[in-house]
Amino acid sequence: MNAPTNDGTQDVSKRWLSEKPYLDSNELIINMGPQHPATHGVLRVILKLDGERVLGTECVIGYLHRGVEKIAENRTYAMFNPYVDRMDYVAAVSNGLGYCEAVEKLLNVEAPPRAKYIRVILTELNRIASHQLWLGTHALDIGAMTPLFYTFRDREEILKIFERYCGARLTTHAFRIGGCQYETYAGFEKDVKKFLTFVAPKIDEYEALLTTNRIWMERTKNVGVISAADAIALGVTGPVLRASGVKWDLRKAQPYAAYSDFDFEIPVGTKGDTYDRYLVRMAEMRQSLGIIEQAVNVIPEGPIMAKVPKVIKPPVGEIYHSIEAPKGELGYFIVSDGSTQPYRLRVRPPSFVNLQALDIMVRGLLVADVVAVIGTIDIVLGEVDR
Amino acid sequence: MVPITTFHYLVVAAALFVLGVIGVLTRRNVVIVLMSIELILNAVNLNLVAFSRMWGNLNGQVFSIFITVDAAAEAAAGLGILIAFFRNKETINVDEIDLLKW
Amino acid sequence: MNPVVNSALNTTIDPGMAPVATPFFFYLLAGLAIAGGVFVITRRNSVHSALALIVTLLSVAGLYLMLYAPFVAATQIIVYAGGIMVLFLFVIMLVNIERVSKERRFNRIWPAGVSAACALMALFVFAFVKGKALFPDRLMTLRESSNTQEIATMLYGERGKMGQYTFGQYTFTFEIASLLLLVAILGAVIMTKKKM
Amino acid sequence: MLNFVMSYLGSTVTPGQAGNQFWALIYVLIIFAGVSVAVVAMNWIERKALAHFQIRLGPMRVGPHGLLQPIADALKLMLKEDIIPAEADQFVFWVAPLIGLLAAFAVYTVIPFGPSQAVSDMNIGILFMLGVSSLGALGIVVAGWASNSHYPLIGALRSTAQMVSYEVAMGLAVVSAVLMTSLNSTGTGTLSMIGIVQAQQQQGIWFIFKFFPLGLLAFVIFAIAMIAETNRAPFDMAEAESELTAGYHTEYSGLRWSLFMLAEYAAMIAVSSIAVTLWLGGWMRPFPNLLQAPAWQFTFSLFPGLTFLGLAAIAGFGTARMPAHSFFRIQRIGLGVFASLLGSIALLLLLIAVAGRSADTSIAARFSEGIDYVYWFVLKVAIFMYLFIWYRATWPRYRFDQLMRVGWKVLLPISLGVLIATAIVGVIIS
Repeated sequence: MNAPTNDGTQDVSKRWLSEKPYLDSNELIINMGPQHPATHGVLRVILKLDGERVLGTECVIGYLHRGVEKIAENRTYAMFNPYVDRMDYVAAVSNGLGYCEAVEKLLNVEAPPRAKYIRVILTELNRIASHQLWLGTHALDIGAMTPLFYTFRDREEILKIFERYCGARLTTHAFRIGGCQYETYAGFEKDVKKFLTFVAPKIDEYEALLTTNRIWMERTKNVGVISAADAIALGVTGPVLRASGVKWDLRKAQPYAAYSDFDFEIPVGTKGDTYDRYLVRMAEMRQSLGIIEQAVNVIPEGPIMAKVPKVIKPPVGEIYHSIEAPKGELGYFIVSDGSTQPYRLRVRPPSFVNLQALDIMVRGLLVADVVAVIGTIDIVLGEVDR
Repeated sequence: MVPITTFHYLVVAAALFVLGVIGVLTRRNVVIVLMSIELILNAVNLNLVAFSRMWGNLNGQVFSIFITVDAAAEAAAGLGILIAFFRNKETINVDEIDLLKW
Repeated sequence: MNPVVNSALNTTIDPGMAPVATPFFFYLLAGLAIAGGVFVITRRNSVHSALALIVTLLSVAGLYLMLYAPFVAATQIIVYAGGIMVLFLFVIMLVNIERVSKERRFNRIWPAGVSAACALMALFVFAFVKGKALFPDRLMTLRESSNTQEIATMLYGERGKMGQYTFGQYTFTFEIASLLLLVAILGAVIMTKKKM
Repeated sequence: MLNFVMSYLGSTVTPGQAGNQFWALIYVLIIFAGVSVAVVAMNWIERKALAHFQIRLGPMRVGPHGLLQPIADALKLMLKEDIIPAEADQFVFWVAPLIGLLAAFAVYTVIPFGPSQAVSDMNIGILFMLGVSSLGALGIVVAGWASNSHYPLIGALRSTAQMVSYEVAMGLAVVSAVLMTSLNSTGTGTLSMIGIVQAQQQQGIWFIFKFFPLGLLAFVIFAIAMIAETNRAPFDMAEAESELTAGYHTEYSGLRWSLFMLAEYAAMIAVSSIAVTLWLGGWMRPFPNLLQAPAWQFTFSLFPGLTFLGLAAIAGFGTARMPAHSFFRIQRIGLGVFASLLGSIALLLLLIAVAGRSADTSIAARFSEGIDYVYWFVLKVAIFMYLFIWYRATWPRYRFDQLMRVGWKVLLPISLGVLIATAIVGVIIS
C-alpha cells in the first residue's frame, strides 16, 4: 500500500485530486518547517496528512540558495574552485574532483598518473566520511543514539588525514585544475594504511549494532520503497538508485581519474526500501576501503601537476562531465566563451534530483517514516539549494 | 460521635444517586450525562457493598463487581455512539440529537 | 437465597488500637464524594468535571475499604479510575470543540429536572424514616477492629472465599458479564471505525 | 505514648498490619527518602553510563566526575521560571504532575523490602499496585490537555494509549505469577506481596525458574510491558524528538517539569521492584534453602559490607588517578571525602555483620538480617535500572503503530497463553 502503482511519469495536476479520502475527515496540512531536527538542514516539507497517514508532500527549498552558479560567471576558473567545496560540504573533495576534471576536459589536459591516484584515494576517503555522517544522523533520526558517536569518532581519523594533507578538514580545496596542489606529506601512505586497519573492524561495529537489530529492521524494512522504473523516471542516482536494483555506478560505467585501474564491485539492492539503501551504503564503504588499499600501495612517482597555463582561457565550447559523488551523479556543465571566466556553469547536484523521490517514497507512510525517508535519501541542503 | 452504621452509607449513596439524576436531567453535554450515569451506578455499588457488610456475606460485593463490568461496557458503547455522532453532526448537545437515523 | 446472619457478628471484638472506619475518615470521604458529585454536574469545562468524577471514584473506593471490601476497592480503582476515566478523557479531547464550553450548560427545562430529583429525594427520606424500624438495631451498628485482615476473615470466612463466590455460585452471571463486555467492544469498534 | 512506640519494636509484622501509625509514618519517610536518593543517584548513573556507552565522558565538571551534577540540575530547575502557557487551564496544569507523582509514589506503600520491612502488607498488594499504576496514565492525559497546544496533546494521547494497552499485558503476566503462589499445600494463593515472596521461599524456587519456560516467559513479558509502561527506551514514542518536540511535558518548565522527571524515575524503580518481588524472590538472598549452614549464612551477610568496600576502592582509585595539577585540588578532596564516606559505611556494615553472627538474639543480629534483606532487594532492582539504561543506549525507537501492534498482537496473546499453560501445569502437578 506504499507507493501507488502509477504508470511511469506522474501527471502533477491530477496528483492532489486523485487522493479523495473517504468520509470528509479533516485533512491536516502541517509544515515540517525549516527549523526541524530531522530535515538535515533548512528544508521545509509541507505534509498533507489524513490523521497520521501522509497523503502527499511538497518540498519547499531555497533557504540556503547562495547563487553559486551566477557567481561563477564572474570568477575565473581557478578562483571558483573553493566555491565548489561549499556546495556539498560533507563530500567537498569529490565536488572539487568533479569541477577540476570538467575544466581539464575543457582544456583537454590530462592530469598526471600520480595526481590521479592521490585524487582517487582522497575521494574514496571522503566517500567513507560522507557515508559515516549519513549513518550517524540517519540512526539518530530513527532513535538509535549510539551509532552517531561511533561514526563521528571514526570520521575524525579521516578528517585528520585531510587536515595534514591540505590544511582544511571539511572544505578541503585539495585539487587544482590540472592535478593536485600539494605533494603528499611524509607519512601519508603510513597514515592511510593505519586508518584502513583502524576502520575495518569499526564498520563491523556499526553492522553489529544495527543490521540484525529487530527494531531497526522493523523501522526500515518496506519503508520508502521506490521501484527501479520510478527511480529512473525521476533521474535518481547513487545508492538510492542502486538499492532499487539498477546496477549503475559512474566509476564503472564512465571511469574517470584512475578508477579503471582498480577492481571493485557495485553493491546493488533488490526491493529499494530503506533497509536496502542502508545495506548498499554499508557495502559501498567496504568497497571504498578495498579501492584505497589497492591504490595506496602503488602510487606512481612523477609530477603532480600537468602543464597548465598560468591564466586559464579554455577554447570556446561546452562540456558536461559527471563523477560518482557519495550521494549520486554530480555533473558539471560548463559553457566557455573563450574568456577567463565561464559564460555559464551549471551543476547537476545528486541531492537535488534525489529529493524529488521523497514524494513517491513517502506516500501512504506515517509521519515518523517521513523522517526516516529524508534520512535515507541522504540529502545535503547546501547542494540542493546551491 | 455516634458510631458509623449502615444507615450512614445508605444516605451517602442516596445523595450520589440524586446528584447523578440531576446531572442526567439538566445537563446538555452528552459526555457529562454519561458521567452522571457513572455516578448513579457508583451509588448503587456503594449500597450493595454496605448491605453486604451488614449481612456479613459476599453476595453484595460480587454483584457490585458485575455492576462495574456493566458500567465499563456502557461507557464504551456510549462513547462509541458519541464519537460516531460527533463526526457527522459536529455537536454533542443532547437537544440536537433528535434523529434516529443520520 | 436468604441472607444467613453471621452469628459471629454479635460477639463484641476488642476494637484494638484505632478502628479503621473512624467517623472522621468516613465523613471526610463521604464529603469528598458528594462534593465531587456536585462538581461533576456544575462544571462548565468537561475536563474539570472528569477530574471531579475521579475524586468521587477514589473517595468511594476509600469507603469500600472501610466496609472491608478491599477487592471491590481495587477493582474500582483499576476499572473505574484507571480505565473508564481515561476513556472519558480521551473522548473529551477528541471531541474538543470550543463552542461547547461557551454554550448554556443547562437545558431550558432544568427546573423540571431538579424538581423531579427533589421528589426522588423525598421518596428516599420517606423510605429511610419508615424503613428504619425494619432493620434490627444490632445489625445496623458495624463492628470495628484495627486489623482489617482479622475482621475480614471473621466476616467472610477464610481467604479465597471471594473466588469461590465469583466462580462458584455466580459462574453463570460471570459468563453473561463477559458476553456483555464482548458486545460492548464490538459495538464501540464498529461505530468509531472510520474506513471500513 | 512511649510504650505505643516501643511495643512495635519486637513484632515481626509490618507497621501497617500492626496498626501502628507512628512506625508506619517513619517507614514511609525512610522509603520516600530512599527513593529520592535513588532517583538522584539514578540521574547521575544514567548520564554517566549512557555517556560511556557512547564513548564520551559524561558530566565531569560539576564536582569530581560530575557527582554534584544531579544537585546542580535540581537547583537549576528550581531557579528556572515556571511558565504557564497562555489561557491554559491553571488548575488542571497544576494538578497533572501531582497525579503522576501520586501514581508513582503510592506503589511504594506496598513494596516489601523485607518480611517486616514494608509500609503495610495489604492482602490485595498486587491489585493495588496495578490500580495505582493505571492512574499514572491519567496524569499524562491531563498534562497533555492542559498545555493547550497541538503537539503535547498528540504526545499525551499516544503515550496514554501505549500505557493502557501495555497495562493489559502486564496485568496478565502478573496474574500468571500470582497463580504460581497458589500451588502450595493449602491451595489458596495470595495477592499480598510479602505473601508472594514467602511462597517463593516456601516452594524453594524463584518464580522465574518455576515450570521452566513459563515463569521466564511471564517475566520477559512483564519486563517488556514495564518498559512501555514508563515510556522508556525503545517505547519512548512520547518524547520522540524527531517528530513531536518533547511529548506531553513540552510546555512544562522549571520545578513542574522536574516533578514529571521525578515521577518517571520513581515509576521505573517501582515497576522494577515489583518485577523483583514477583519473579526474582524479593528480599531473599540466593539459595536461601540450600545453603543453610551458618558458615554460608555469615558469608552472605558480609556481601553488603564488601560491595560498599568495592565502591570505596573505586572512588579511592579515582582520587589517586586524579592529576596533581592545582586545578584538580578541590575535586581530589571531594572525591577523597566521598571515598572515605563509602569506606566508613562499608566498615560499619562489616562490623554489624560480624557482631550479628556472634550473638544470635541480639539487636545486631536482627539489624544485620534487616540489612541483608534490603541489600539483596536493592541489588536486584539496581540490575533492572542498569538494563533500562542499556536499552536506551542500544535500541532505536519503535514507530507508534508498531508499538501498538507489539502490545496487542504479540504480548497479549503470549501472556494469555502463558497464563493458561501455568494453570494447566499447576493443576497437573498439585
